Amino acid sequence: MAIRILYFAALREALGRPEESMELPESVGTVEALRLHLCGRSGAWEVLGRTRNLRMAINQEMAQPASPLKDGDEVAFFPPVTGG
Amino acid sequence: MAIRILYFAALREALGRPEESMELPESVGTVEALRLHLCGRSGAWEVLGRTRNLRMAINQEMAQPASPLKDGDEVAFFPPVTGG
Amino acid sequence: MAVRVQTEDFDAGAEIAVLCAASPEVGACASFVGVVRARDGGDGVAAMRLEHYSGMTEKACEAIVAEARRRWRLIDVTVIHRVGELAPGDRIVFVGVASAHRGDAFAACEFIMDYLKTRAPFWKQECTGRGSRWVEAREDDDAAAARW
Amino acid sequence: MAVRVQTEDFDAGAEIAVLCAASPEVGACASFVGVVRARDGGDGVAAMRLEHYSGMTEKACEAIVAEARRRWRLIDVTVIHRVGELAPGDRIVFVGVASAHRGDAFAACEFIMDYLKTRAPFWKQECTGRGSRWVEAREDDDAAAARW
Repeated sequence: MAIRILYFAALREALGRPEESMELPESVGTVEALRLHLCGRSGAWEVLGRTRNLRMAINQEMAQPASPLKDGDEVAFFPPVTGG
Repeated sequence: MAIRILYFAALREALGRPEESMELPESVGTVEALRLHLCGRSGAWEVLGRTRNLRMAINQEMAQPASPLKDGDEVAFFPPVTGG
Repeated sequence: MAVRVQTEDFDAGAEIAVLCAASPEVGACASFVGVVRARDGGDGVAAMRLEHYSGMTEKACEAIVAEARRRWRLIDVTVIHRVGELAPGDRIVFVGVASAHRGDAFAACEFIMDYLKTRAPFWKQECTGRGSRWVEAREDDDAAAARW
Repeated sequence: MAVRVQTEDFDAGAEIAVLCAASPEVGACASFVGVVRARDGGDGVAAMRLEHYSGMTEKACEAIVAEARRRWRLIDVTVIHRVGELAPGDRIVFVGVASAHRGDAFAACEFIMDYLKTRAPFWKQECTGRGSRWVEAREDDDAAAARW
Protein backbone atom coordinates (compact mmCIF):
# COMPACT_ATOMS: atom_id res chain seq x y z
CA MET A 1 0.00 0.00 0.00
CA ALA A 2 1.01 3.61 -0.63
CA ILE A 3 1.25 6.18 2.13
CA ARG A 4 2.51 9.72 2.59
CA ILE A 5 4.80 10.54 5.54
CA LEU A 6 5.33 14.01 7.02
CA TYR A 7 8.14 15.11 9.36
CA PHE A 8 8.06 18.23 11.51
CA ALA A 9 10.32 20.58 13.45
CA ALA A 10 13.66 19.11 14.70
CA LEU A 11 12.79 15.80 13.01
CA ARG A 12 12.23 17.47 9.64
CA GLU A 13 15.59 19.21 9.96
CA ALA A 14 17.45 16.07 11.05
CA LEU A 15 16.00 14.08 8.16
CA GLY A 16 16.48 16.85 5.63
CA ARG A 17 12.97 16.52 4.25
CA PRO A 18 9.45 17.63 5.15
CA GLU A 19 7.70 14.64 3.56
CA GLU A 20 7.91 11.63 1.29
CA SER A 21 5.63 9.10 -0.33
CA MET A 22 6.36 5.42 -0.11
CA GLU A 23 5.06 1.99 -1.00
CA LEU A 24 4.94 -0.09 2.18
CA PRO A 25 6.13 -3.70 2.29
CA GLU A 26 3.45 -6.22 3.34
CA SER A 27 5.15 -6.66 6.72
CA VAL A 28 4.58 -3.04 7.79
CA GLY A 29 1.04 -2.82 9.14
CA THR A 30 1.26 -0.37 12.06
CA VAL A 31 2.74 3.04 12.68
CA GLU A 32 5.29 1.48 15.07
CA ALA A 33 6.35 -1.02 12.37
CA LEU A 34 6.72 1.92 9.99
CA ARG A 35 8.95 3.74 12.50
CA LEU A 36 11.23 0.68 12.81
CA HIS A 37 11.25 0.24 9.04
CA LEU A 38 12.41 3.87 8.60
CA CYS A 39 15.03 3.49 11.37
CA GLY A 40 16.46 0.65 9.28
CA ARG A 41 17.63 3.18 6.69
CA SER A 42 20.39 4.00 9.23
CA GLY A 43 22.39 7.24 9.29
CA ALA A 44 20.19 10.25 10.11
CA TRP A 45 17.18 7.96 10.34
CA GLU A 46 18.32 6.72 13.74
CA VAL A 47 16.71 9.91 15.05
CA LEU A 48 13.38 8.07 14.81
CA GLY A 49 14.75 5.64 17.38
CA ARG A 50 16.09 8.13 19.87
CA THR A 51 13.70 11.09 19.86
CA ARG A 52 12.27 11.18 23.37
CA ASN A 53 8.49 10.96 23.33
CA LEU A 54 8.26 10.79 19.55
CA ARG A 55 4.69 11.57 18.50
CA MET A 56 2.85 9.87 15.64
CA ALA A 57 -0.33 10.83 13.81
CA ILE A 58 -2.42 9.10 11.17
CA ASN A 59 -4.64 11.25 8.98
CA GLN A 60 -4.11 14.20 11.32
CA GLU A 61 -5.22 12.40 14.48
CA MET A 62 -2.82 11.34 17.23
CA ALA A 63 -1.95 7.65 16.84
CA GLN A 64 -0.67 4.93 19.18
CA PRO A 65 2.23 2.62 18.21
CA ALA A 66 -0.22 -0.19 17.41
CA SER A 67 -2.50 1.98 15.26
CA PRO A 68 -2.97 0.18 11.90
CA LEU A 69 -2.06 1.70 8.54
CA LYS A 70 -4.11 1.51 5.36
CA ASP A 71 -3.62 2.53 1.76
CA GLY A 72 -3.65 6.28 1.22
CA ASP A 73 -2.93 7.21 4.85
CA GLU A 74 -1.13 10.41 5.76
CA VAL A 75 1.29 9.52 8.56
CA ALA A 76 3.24 12.12 10.55
CA PHE A 77 6.19 11.88 12.94
CA PHE A 78 7.06 14.78 15.19
CA PRO A 79 8.59 15.74 18.54
CA PRO A 80 6.45 16.80 21.52
CA VAL A 81 4.61 20.01 20.71
CA THR A 82 5.64 23.40 22.08
CA GLY A 83 3.04 25.94 20.91
CA GLY A 84 0.84 28.17 22.96
CA MET B 1 -16.34 60.50 71.54
CA ALA B 2 -17.55 61.64 68.11
CA ILE B 3 -17.81 59.30 65.15
CA ARG B 4 -19.22 59.35 61.64
CA ILE B 5 -21.44 56.48 60.46
CA LEU B 6 -22.07 55.52 56.83
CA TYR B 7 -24.86 53.27 55.49
CA PHE B 8 -24.84 51.64 52.06
CA ALA B 9 -27.14 50.00 49.52
CA ALA B 10 -30.35 48.40 50.92
CA LEU B 11 -29.40 49.57 54.39
CA ARG B 12 -29.02 53.18 53.27
CA GLU B 13 -32.45 52.99 51.63
CA ALA B 14 -34.13 51.37 54.64
CA LEU B 15 -32.68 53.97 57.01
CA GLY B 16 -33.37 56.87 54.69
CA ARG B 17 -29.90 58.36 55.08
CA PRO B 18 -26.40 57.77 53.71
CA GLU B 19 -24.59 58.94 56.83
CA GLU B 20 -24.73 60.70 60.16
CA SER B 21 -22.40 62.00 62.84
CA MET B 22 -22.96 61.18 66.46
CA GLU B 23 -21.53 61.58 69.93
CA LEU B 24 -21.22 58.13 71.49
CA PRO B 25 -22.25 57.40 75.08
CA GLU B 26 -19.42 56.09 77.29
CA SER B 27 -20.98 52.63 77.28
CA VAL B 28 -20.55 52.16 73.50
CA GLY B 29 -16.97 51.01 72.93
CA THR B 30 -17.19 48.50 70.07
CA VAL B 31 -18.81 48.34 66.66
CA GLU B 32 -21.20 45.65 67.91
CA ALA B 33 -22.21 47.87 70.84
CA LEU B 34 -22.81 50.67 68.33
CA ARG B 35 -25.04 48.39 66.24
CA LEU B 36 -27.16 47.51 69.31
CA HIS B 37 -27.27 51.17 70.32
CA LEU B 38 -28.61 52.12 66.86
CA CYS B 39 -31.14 49.22 66.91
CA GLY B 40 -32.48 50.80 70.09
CA ARG B 41 -33.86 53.69 68.06
CA SER B 42 -36.56 51.19 66.95
CA GLY B 43 -38.72 51.54 63.84
CA ALA B 44 -36.63 51.29 60.65
CA TRP B 45 -33.50 50.84 62.73
CA GLU B 46 -34.47 47.24 63.47
CA VAL B 47 -32.97 46.50 60.05
CA LEU B 48 -29.57 46.58 61.77
CA GLY B 49 -30.73 43.63 63.84
CA ARG B 50 -32.10 41.50 61.03
CA THR B 51 -29.84 42.05 58.00
CA ARG B 52 -28.33 38.67 57.31
CA ASN B 53 -24.52 38.81 57.40
CA LEU B 54 -24.42 42.53 58.14
CA ARG B 55 -20.94 43.85 57.40
CA MET B 56 -19.13 46.49 59.46
CA ALA B 57 -16.05 48.55 58.66
CA ILE B 58 -13.97 50.98 60.71
CA ASN B 59 -11.93 53.58 58.85
CA GLN B 60 -12.51 51.70 55.58
CA GLU B 61 -11.22 48.35 56.83
CA MET B 62 -13.48 45.38 57.54
CA ALA B 63 -14.20 45.13 61.28
CA GLN B 64 -15.29 42.37 63.65
CA PRO B 65 -18.09 42.86 66.20
CA ALA B 66 -15.56 43.30 69.00
CA SER B 67 -13.44 45.85 67.10
CA PRO B 68 -13.00 48.90 69.39
CA LEU B 69 -14.09 52.41 68.44
CA LYS B 70 -12.15 55.61 69.05
CA ASP B 71 -12.81 59.29 68.63
CA GLY B 72 -12.95 60.42 64.99
CA ASP B 73 -13.59 56.93 63.55
CA GLU B 74 -15.51 56.47 60.31
CA VAL B 75 -17.79 53.46 60.86
CA ALA B 76 -19.78 51.84 58.05
CA PHE B 77 -22.64 49.32 58.04
CA PHE B 78 -23.57 47.51 54.83
CA PRO B 79 -25.02 44.28 53.43
CA PRO B 80 -22.81 41.59 51.83
CA VAL B 81 -21.14 42.96 48.72
CA THR B 82 -22.28 42.10 45.18
CA GLY B 83 -19.85 43.74 42.76
CA GLY B 84 -17.67 42.14 40.10
CA MET C 1 -0.18 48.04 39.33
CA ALA C 2 -3.34 50.02 38.70
CA VAL C 3 -6.70 49.99 40.46
CA ARG C 4 -9.36 52.22 38.97
CA VAL C 5 -12.98 52.79 40.01
CA GLN C 6 -14.77 54.77 37.32
CA THR C 7 -18.10 55.48 35.65
CA GLU C 8 -16.60 55.31 32.12
CA ASP C 9 -16.24 52.17 30.04
CA PHE C 10 -12.78 50.65 29.52
CA ASP C 11 -10.89 49.22 26.56
CA ALA C 12 -9.90 45.65 27.45
CA GLY C 13 -7.58 45.38 24.44
CA ALA C 14 -5.66 48.52 25.42
CA GLU C 15 -5.36 47.29 29.02
CA ILE C 16 -4.07 43.91 27.86
CA ALA C 17 -1.54 45.61 25.55
CA VAL C 18 -0.19 47.64 28.49
CA LEU C 19 0.08 44.49 30.64
CA CYS C 20 1.84 42.53 27.87
CA ALA C 21 4.38 45.36 27.49
CA ALA C 22 5.01 45.73 31.24
CA SER C 23 8.36 43.92 31.08
CA PRO C 24 10.42 41.87 28.59
CA GLU C 25 9.73 38.89 30.85
CA VAL C 26 5.95 38.86 30.33
CA GLY C 27 4.94 35.61 28.65
CA ALA C 28 1.33 35.37 29.77
CA CYS C 29 -1.59 37.72 30.32
CA ALA C 30 -4.80 36.30 31.78
CA SER C 31 -7.76 38.62 31.92
CA PHE C 32 -11.41 38.74 32.81
CA VAL C 33 -14.26 40.97 31.68
CA GLY C 34 -17.57 40.93 33.55
CA VAL C 35 -20.71 41.93 31.64
CA VAL C 36 -24.22 42.97 32.71
CA ARG C 37 -26.41 40.03 31.69
CA ALA C 38 -29.49 41.12 29.75
CA ARG C 39 -31.36 38.16 31.19
CA ASP C 40 -30.83 36.92 34.71
CA GLY C 41 -32.93 33.85 35.25
CA GLY C 42 -36.42 34.69 34.00
CA ASP C 43 -36.53 38.48 34.28
CA GLY C 44 -35.24 40.87 31.67
CA VAL C 45 -32.87 43.38 33.23
CA ALA C 46 -33.51 46.92 31.96
CA ALA C 47 -30.71 48.67 33.82
CA MET C 48 -28.28 48.25 36.66
CA ARG C 49 -26.80 50.64 39.18
CA LEU C 50 -23.51 50.01 40.95
CA GLU C 51 -23.09 51.69 44.33
CA HIS C 52 -19.77 51.63 46.15
CA TYR C 53 -18.02 52.91 49.27
CA SER C 54 -15.67 55.46 47.80
CA GLY C 55 -12.30 55.31 49.49
CA MET C 56 -12.74 51.88 50.99
CA THR C 57 -13.31 50.41 47.51
CA GLU C 58 -9.89 51.45 46.26
CA LYS C 59 -8.20 50.28 49.48
CA ALA C 60 -9.98 46.92 49.35
CA CYS C 61 -9.03 46.36 45.70
CA GLU C 62 -5.42 47.30 46.40
CA ALA C 63 -5.30 44.91 49.36
CA ILE C 64 -6.66 42.10 47.16
CA VAL C 65 -4.03 42.76 44.48
CA ALA C 66 -1.29 42.91 47.15
CA GLU C 67 -2.45 39.53 48.48
CA ALA C 68 -2.36 38.07 44.94
CA ARG C 69 1.21 39.37 44.53
CA ARG C 70 2.20 37.64 47.76
CA ARG C 71 0.76 34.33 46.56
CA TRP C 72 1.97 34.22 42.94
CA ARG C 73 4.85 35.52 40.83
CA LEU C 74 3.23 38.42 39.01
CA ILE C 75 4.68 41.17 36.85
CA ASP C 76 1.73 43.54 36.64
CA VAL C 77 -1.96 43.70 37.56
CA THR C 78 -4.80 45.97 36.46
CA VAL C 79 -8.21 46.13 38.11
CA ILE C 80 -10.97 48.37 36.77
CA HIS C 81 -14.44 48.40 38.30
CA ARG C 82 -17.22 50.56 36.96
CA VAL C 83 -19.83 52.25 39.17
CA GLY C 84 -23.01 54.19 38.48
CA GLU C 85 -25.63 53.40 35.84
CA LEU C 86 -25.03 50.45 33.50
CA ALA C 87 -27.13 48.85 30.76
CA PRO C 88 -27.43 45.20 29.75
CA GLY C 89 -24.38 44.17 27.73
CA ASP C 90 -22.17 46.81 29.39
CA ARG C 91 -18.81 45.80 30.76
CA ILE C 92 -18.64 46.06 34.58
CA VAL C 93 -15.21 44.85 35.60
CA PHE C 94 -11.79 44.15 34.15
CA VAL C 95 -9.03 42.18 35.84
CA GLY C 96 -5.79 41.57 33.96
CA VAL C 97 -2.66 39.84 35.24
CA ALA C 98 0.71 39.68 33.49
CA SER C 99 3.24 37.05 34.47
CA ALA C 100 6.14 35.08 33.01
CA HIS C 101 4.11 31.87 32.97
CA ARG C 102 0.42 31.19 32.53
CA GLY C 103 -0.21 29.23 35.72
CA ASP C 104 0.47 32.25 37.92
CA ALA C 105 -1.53 34.57 35.66
CA PHE C 106 -4.63 32.35 35.57
CA ALA C 107 -4.64 31.63 39.29
CA ALA C 108 -4.13 35.26 40.32
CA CYS C 109 -6.78 36.54 37.89
CA GLU C 110 -9.42 34.14 39.21
CA PHE C 111 -8.38 34.77 42.83
CA ILE C 112 -8.72 38.54 42.37
CA MET C 113 -12.19 38.13 40.85
CA ASP C 114 -13.32 35.80 43.65
CA TYR C 115 -12.05 38.21 46.29
CA LEU C 116 -13.52 41.29 44.55
CA LYS C 117 -16.88 39.55 44.58
CA THR C 118 -16.81 39.02 48.34
CA ARG C 119 -14.51 41.69 49.81
CA ALA C 120 -14.77 44.89 47.79
CA PRO C 121 -17.65 47.21 48.81
CA PHE C 122 -19.75 47.33 45.63
CA TRP C 123 -23.51 46.71 45.55
CA LYS C 124 -25.64 46.01 42.47
CA GLN C 125 -29.20 47.21 42.08
CA GLU C 126 -31.16 45.77 39.15
CA CYS C 127 -34.13 47.41 37.48
CA THR C 128 -36.53 44.95 35.85
CA GLY C 129 -40.07 45.41 34.54
CA ARG C 130 -41.17 44.70 38.13
CA GLY C 131 -39.21 47.47 39.78
CA SER C 132 -35.75 47.68 41.25
CA ARG C 133 -34.13 45.30 43.67
CA TRP C 134 -30.77 44.94 45.37
CA VAL C 135 -28.94 41.87 44.09
CA GLU C 136 -28.52 39.25 46.83
CA ALA C 137 -25.04 37.99 47.64
CA ARG C 138 -24.52 34.46 46.32
CA GLU C 139 -23.30 31.59 48.48
CA ASP C 140 -21.46 30.38 45.36
CA ASP C 141 -19.30 33.46 45.58
CA ASP C 142 -18.42 32.85 49.22
CA ALA C 143 -17.53 29.27 48.35
CA ALA C 144 -15.39 30.42 45.40
CA ALA C 145 -13.45 32.84 47.62
CA ALA C 146 -13.06 30.26 50.39
CA ARG C 147 -11.15 27.91 48.03
CA TRP C 148 -8.01 30.03 48.04
CA MET D 1 -16.93 29.12 17.90
CA ALA D 2 -13.86 30.21 15.94
CA VAL D 3 -10.44 28.61 15.57
CA ARG D 4 -7.92 30.55 13.49
CA VAL D 5 -4.30 29.76 12.65
CA GLN D 6 -2.69 32.80 11.07
CA THR D 7 0.54 34.70 10.52
CA GLU D 8 -1.07 38.09 11.27
CA ASP D 9 -1.39 39.64 14.70
CA PHE D 10 -4.79 39.75 16.41
CA ASP D 11 -6.73 42.38 18.36
CA ALA D 12 -7.53 40.89 21.78
CA GLY D 13 -9.95 43.72 22.60
CA ALA D 14 -11.96 43.17 19.43
CA GLU D 15 -12.07 39.42 20.08
CA ILE D 16 -13.27 39.97 23.66
CA ALA D 17 -15.94 42.41 22.43
CA VAL D 18 -17.27 39.76 20.02
CA LEU D 19 -17.35 37.13 22.79
CA CYS D 20 -19.11 39.50 25.22
CA ALA D 21 -21.78 40.19 22.59
CA ALA D 22 -22.28 36.53 21.65
CA SER D 23 -25.57 36.27 23.59
CA PRO D 24 -27.62 38.32 26.09
CA GLU D 25 -26.72 35.65 28.64
CA VAL D 26 -22.97 36.32 28.60
CA GLY D 27 -21.88 37.52 32.05
CA ALA D 28 -18.22 36.52 31.96
CA CYS D 29 -15.38 36.48 29.46
CA ALA D 30 -12.07 34.95 30.52
CA SER D 31 -9.21 35.30 28.09
CA PHE D 32 -5.54 34.60 27.71
CA VAL D 33 -2.83 36.19 25.58
CA GLY D 34 0.54 34.48 25.20
CA VAL D 35 3.56 36.66 24.40
CA VAL D 36 7.08 35.91 23.08
CA ARG D 37 9.33 36.57 26.05
CA ALA D 38 12.29 38.77 25.21
CA ARG D 39 14.34 36.98 27.84
CA ASP D 40 13.97 33.29 28.50
CA GLY D 41 16.22 32.39 31.40
CA GLY D 42 19.60 33.92 30.64
CA ASP D 43 19.59 34.21 26.84
CA GLY D 44 18.09 37.11 24.95
CA VAL D 45 15.69 35.84 22.28
CA ALA D 46 16.15 37.70 18.98
CA ALA D 47 13.35 36.02 17.05
CA MET D 48 11.04 33.04 17.12
CA ARG D 49 9.57 30.87 14.42
CA LEU D 50 6.36 28.90 14.88
CA GLU D 51 6.01 25.79 12.71
CA HIS D 52 2.76 23.83 12.61
CA TYR D 53 1.09 20.88 10.93
CA SER D 54 -1.42 22.62 8.72
CA GLY D 55 -4.73 20.76 8.69
CA MET D 56 -4.07 18.78 11.85
CA THR D 57 -3.58 22.00 13.82
CA GLU D 58 -7.09 23.25 13.12
CA LYS D 59 -8.60 19.81 13.82
CA ALA D 60 -6.69 19.50 17.09
CA CYS D 61 -7.76 22.98 18.25
CA GLU D 62 -11.38 22.27 17.35
CA ALA D 63 -11.28 18.97 19.24
CA ILE D 64 -9.89 20.76 22.31
CA VAL D 65 -12.64 23.39 22.16
CA ALA D 66 -15.28 20.67 21.71
CA GLU D 67 -13.94 18.88 24.78
CA ALA D 68 -14.11 22.13 26.79
CA ARG D 69 -17.72 22.59 25.70
CA ARG D 70 -18.53 19.10 26.94
CA ARG D 71 -17.00 19.81 30.34
CA TRP D 72 -18.34 23.33 31.06
CA ARG D 73 -21.35 25.49 30.21
CA LEU D 74 -19.91 27.80 27.58
CA ILE D 75 -21.55 30.29 25.26
CA ASP D 76 -18.72 31.01 22.82
CA VAL D 77 -15.01 30.27 22.40
CA THR D 78 -12.31 31.84 20.23
CA VAL D 79 -8.84 30.37 19.70
CA ILE D 80 -6.23 32.19 17.59
CA HIS D 81 -2.72 30.83 17.20
CA ARG D 82 -0.08 32.61 15.18
CA VAL D 83 2.53 30.80 13.07
CA GLY D 84 5.63 31.93 11.15
CA GLU D 85 8.16 34.54 12.25
CA LEU D 86 7.59 36.35 15.55
CA ALA D 87 9.64 38.89 17.48
CA PRO D 88 10.05 39.35 21.25
CA GLY D 89 6.98 41.02 22.69
CA ASP D 90 4.74 39.72 19.89
CA ARG D 91 1.47 38.06 20.81
CA ILE D 92 1.44 34.33 19.94
CA VAL D 93 -1.90 32.96 21.08
CA PHE D 94 -5.34 34.14 22.15
CA VAL D 95 -7.94 32.03 23.92
CA GLY D 96 -11.22 33.66 24.93
CA VAL D 97 -14.22 31.99 26.55
CA ALA D 98 -17.65 33.55 27.10
CA SER D 99 -20.04 32.06 29.63
CA ALA D 100 -22.90 33.08 31.91
CA HIS D 101 -20.73 32.71 35.03
CA ARG D 102 -17.03 33.20 35.64
CA GLY D 103 -16.20 29.77 37.05
CA ASP D 104 -16.93 28.04 33.73
CA ALA D 105 -15.13 30.72 31.74
CA PHE D 106 -11.94 30.60 33.83
CA ALA D 107 -11.77 26.80 33.95
CA ALA D 108 -12.39 26.33 30.23
CA CYS D 109 -9.88 29.03 29.25
CA GLU D 110 -7.11 27.48 31.31
CA PHE D 111 -8.04 23.96 30.17
CA ILE D 112 -7.88 25.01 26.50
CA MET D 113 -4.44 26.61 27.01
CA ASP D 114 -3.11 23.53 28.84
CA TYR D 115 -4.40 21.25 26.09
CA LEU D 116 -3.12 23.50 23.28
CA LYS D 117 0.33 23.36 24.88
CA THR D 118 0.40 19.57 24.81
CA ARG D 119 -1.94 18.43 22.02
CA ALA D 120 -1.88 20.94 19.17
CA PRO D 121 0.94 20.42 16.63
CA PHE D 122 2.91 23.67 16.94
CA TRP D 123 6.68 23.83 17.42
CA LYS D 124 8.71 26.84 18.51
CA GLN D 125 12.22 27.57 17.26
CA GLU D 126 14.12 30.33 19.08
CA CYS D 127 16.96 32.35 17.60
CA THR D 128 19.39 33.69 20.21
CA GLY D 129 22.86 35.19 19.85
CA ARG D 130 24.12 31.59 19.96
CA GLY D 131 22.12 30.31 17.01
CA SER D 132 18.71 28.75 16.70
CA ARG D 133 17.27 25.93 18.74
CA TRP D 134 13.99 24.06 18.94
CA VAL D 135 12.26 24.76 22.23
CA GLU D 136 12.04 21.63 24.40
CA ALA D 137 8.66 20.46 25.65
CA ARG D 138 8.23 21.19 29.36
CA GLU D 139 7.21 18.55 31.87
CA ASP D 140 5.31 21.34 33.65
CA ASP D 141 3.02 21.52 30.64
CA ASP D 142 2.30 17.80 30.70
CA ALA D 143 1.54 18.06 34.41
CA ALA D 144 -0.75 21.04 33.80
CA ALA D 145 -2.71 19.16 31.14
CA ALA D 146 -2.91 16.01 33.26
CA ARG D 147 -4.77 17.89 36.02
CA TRP D 148 -8.00 18.09 34.02
